[in-house]
Amino acid sequence: MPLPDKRSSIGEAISAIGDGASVMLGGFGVPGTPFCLIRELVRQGPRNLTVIKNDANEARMGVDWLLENGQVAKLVTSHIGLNPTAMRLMNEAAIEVEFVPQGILAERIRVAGAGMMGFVSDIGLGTAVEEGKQRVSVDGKPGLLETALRADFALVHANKADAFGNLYFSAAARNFNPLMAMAASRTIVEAEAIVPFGTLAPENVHLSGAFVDAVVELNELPEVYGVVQR
Amino acid sequence: MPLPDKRSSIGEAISAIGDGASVMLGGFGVPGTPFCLIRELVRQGPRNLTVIKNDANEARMGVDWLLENGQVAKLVTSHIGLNPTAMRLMNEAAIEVEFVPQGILAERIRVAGAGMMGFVSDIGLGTAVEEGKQRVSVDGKPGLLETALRADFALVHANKADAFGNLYFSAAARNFNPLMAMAASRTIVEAEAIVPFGTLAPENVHLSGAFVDAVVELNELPEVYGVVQR
Amino acid sequence: MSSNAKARMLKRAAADILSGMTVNLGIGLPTEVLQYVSPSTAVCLHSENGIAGVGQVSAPEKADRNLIDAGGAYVSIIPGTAFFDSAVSFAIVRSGRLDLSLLGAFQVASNGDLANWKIPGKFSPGMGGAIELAQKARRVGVIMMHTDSKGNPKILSQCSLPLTAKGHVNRIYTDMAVFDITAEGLCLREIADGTSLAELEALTSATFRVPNQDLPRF
Amino acid sequence: MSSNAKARMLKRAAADILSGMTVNLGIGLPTEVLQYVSPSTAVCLHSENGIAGVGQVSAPEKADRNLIDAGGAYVSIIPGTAFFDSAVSFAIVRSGRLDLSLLGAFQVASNGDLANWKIPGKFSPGMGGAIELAQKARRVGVIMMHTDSKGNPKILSQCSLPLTAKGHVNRIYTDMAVFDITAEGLCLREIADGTSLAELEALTSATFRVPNQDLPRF
Repeated sequence: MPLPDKRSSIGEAISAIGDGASVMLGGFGVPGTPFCLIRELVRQGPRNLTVIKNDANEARMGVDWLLENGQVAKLVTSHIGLNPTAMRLMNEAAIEVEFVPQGILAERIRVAGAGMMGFVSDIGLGTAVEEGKQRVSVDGKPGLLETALRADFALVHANKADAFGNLYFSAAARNFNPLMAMAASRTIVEAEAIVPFGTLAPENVHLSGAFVDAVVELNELPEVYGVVQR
Repeated sequence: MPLPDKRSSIGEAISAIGDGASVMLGGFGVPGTPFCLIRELVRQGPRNLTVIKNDANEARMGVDWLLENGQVAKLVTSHIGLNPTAMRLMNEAAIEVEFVPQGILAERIRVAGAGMMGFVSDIGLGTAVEEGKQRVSVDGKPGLLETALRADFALVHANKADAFGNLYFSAAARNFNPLMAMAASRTIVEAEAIVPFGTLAPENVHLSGAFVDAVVELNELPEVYGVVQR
Repeated sequence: MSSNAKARMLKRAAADILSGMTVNLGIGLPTEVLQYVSPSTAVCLHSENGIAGVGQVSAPEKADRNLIDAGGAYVSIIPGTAFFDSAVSFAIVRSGRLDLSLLGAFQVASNGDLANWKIPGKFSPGMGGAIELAQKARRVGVIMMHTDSKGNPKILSQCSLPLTAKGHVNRIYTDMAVFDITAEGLCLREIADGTSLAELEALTSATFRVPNQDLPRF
Repeated sequence: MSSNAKARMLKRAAADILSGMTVNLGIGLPTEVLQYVSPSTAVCLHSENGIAGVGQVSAPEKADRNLIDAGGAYVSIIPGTAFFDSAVSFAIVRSGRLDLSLLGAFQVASNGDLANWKIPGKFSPGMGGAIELAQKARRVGVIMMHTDSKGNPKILSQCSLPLTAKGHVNRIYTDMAVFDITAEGLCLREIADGTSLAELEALTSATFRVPNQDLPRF
């Protein structure tokens, strides 16, 4: 019994994303950012997007392309300090920015991917982070309700994938990718290589293809994936 | 800068467990059950234990040794159908048994290991599972508060470990092991082999040694780890 | 139940397992369905203990001591199998990645309620993963003999046993019939060869709608 | 701050990094502490983006495009490095597996409050992982210049900036002194060579206890 084959062209995979969609983007800095999928999203041009990503990349990279192209209505993120465009658009109120502590962002996404409604934590008690959040006590201790963060789409970068969508990530390029792949209604993966079934050892699959909807193979890696020269 | 070395003898590792301790045991059936650590726990004999394990193993195996030796006061589990001793002791009220749906058990443990207080889910709404649980609404939808499940100790079986406690699990022997390793105040690992640093590829470490306190190498695998003949 | 009627029930349930699906098969009859799925059907089999892409049952001499399914059977891998921990395994279930969960049952009610884990005072081994499988798969199918070992109906207007999940069963396969649970209640879809509507009504403790057109036989 | 005073501050902070610890070092001064830790000290360095066992900073020509730390520096692996996702990374932080988190600060108060992520109207790039690092490490150390670039004190009786975490700082290392935050409030522990108690009091906007015995110098 073979596994389902989810290979897709990049154009077809991204064409499902329409105006107003919420889109998770993997990556922490350059590693793991799905630049080719983002570039196709810029080419196809849906607007009014809610983008969920740890950071806003840097000038002329990834999220910055979407911002410069006016496609982003809201950014849910933990840190945008390396992207002057994002800082400027936020300060001009041209985009809405929701800051979430990095580990809470990761966990809100994971909890969505695990089919839960939210979680309770004491992170941020006594700081501005608690504003607007429902208080829930657990065993008499005060906590804050953090709601599950889902999205319509997740765009994910993997080092290797098979046709079913089993994924393998390189080094620190894993970061938010497997979490986001679990938390979206439709998960689109770009892989540096699609390898034959069985090439990935079953123990070394980082994310099961059960969470993946479409797999796009990258023919070459544009320069943006390379080491950043500062 | 080398990583800390956490190798320990089995006797010393288990001697930290005293009367009344809560102890998580990895494994789902035979795969992943830390039989040698459990046998040492029987030998040292602390009593009045709260044991947290997916199942109660079978007759003359693992959890059954602790039950037969009268060391268990309470069992938190999802299914004990294959262990007649556990069923009998439960029916005689000689032990307390708390049944938790399997995925909720896994997630309550994981949430503890992730330093959260609890999570909200709709699993079991409208069934007996909701009895005694705090109701929490999220975005107007009813949910149940599931509290984080911690333990004083986790006993974990790994296929390979390095001296820092980076772990690699075989096939379906992973199951609850990495989750429990994260959720205990002190995590004790038995490994079929302790391999030199760097033998495990950094991408293929299933659980970081940052969660592990002691690593015990098994010199030989007793028969109980083998294929069950039925 | 004749082995012939059982085989036809299993085959009928297998026909609803389609290429592209991720599927969980419960212990017993649900697992037996697998032998009737065409080998060319591209399906991902999920097992609660942390496997996607479960392979065939292993011959005893080829069994891997670390590779069982959730029912304890020694299984094998296929090209593309992946292993993961129990939290990820149930993330697949709860987040709606199971296209189909097939379960056994003690009782099913015409409103979709399922009871399959506890008989108070007689059988209470714990629910295992049944509650999440029954509540969160996109489609929940029950496969069971139409009556219990004493000949009593298992399809009821209301379950008397503790529920596994409330109102989540979509389809019931028995040796006598196939029913859907719809907004209009229990609907007969197909009837087994050699079973009459009168027999079916006599052995079903819930009212059900019968379509106007001819009933397919299986 | 003379480079000499800075080096002594870094060296003093490094002395509190002990064998057996898992440690997270924030961007800037905290990361610079590393060069003063003895190479024989057995320490696991954690980085928020999913690394335990962070190695040395890489020479540009040896940089791996997929291997940065949370500050964006290209780093290397060591024997025993492990990679994991961001949820696991913060599980390490929140569950108390960090023995020490060293952070920079805009302000620290004598009650252990820390402000290091936002200056309303001037600087608000987001908190990144700072809140969890400051709230959940077993020990939280702040390392910073004693005064800001205009010479104003950064140790205050109360923070005026938005807090990163409330009451979690245990120790403060500056170019002038080492303080502990205790149940009795801010306590001076050590004083830098060449710094007088009077100078320190003049440049610290919070009262602090001074031990009776001789103060160690660093």
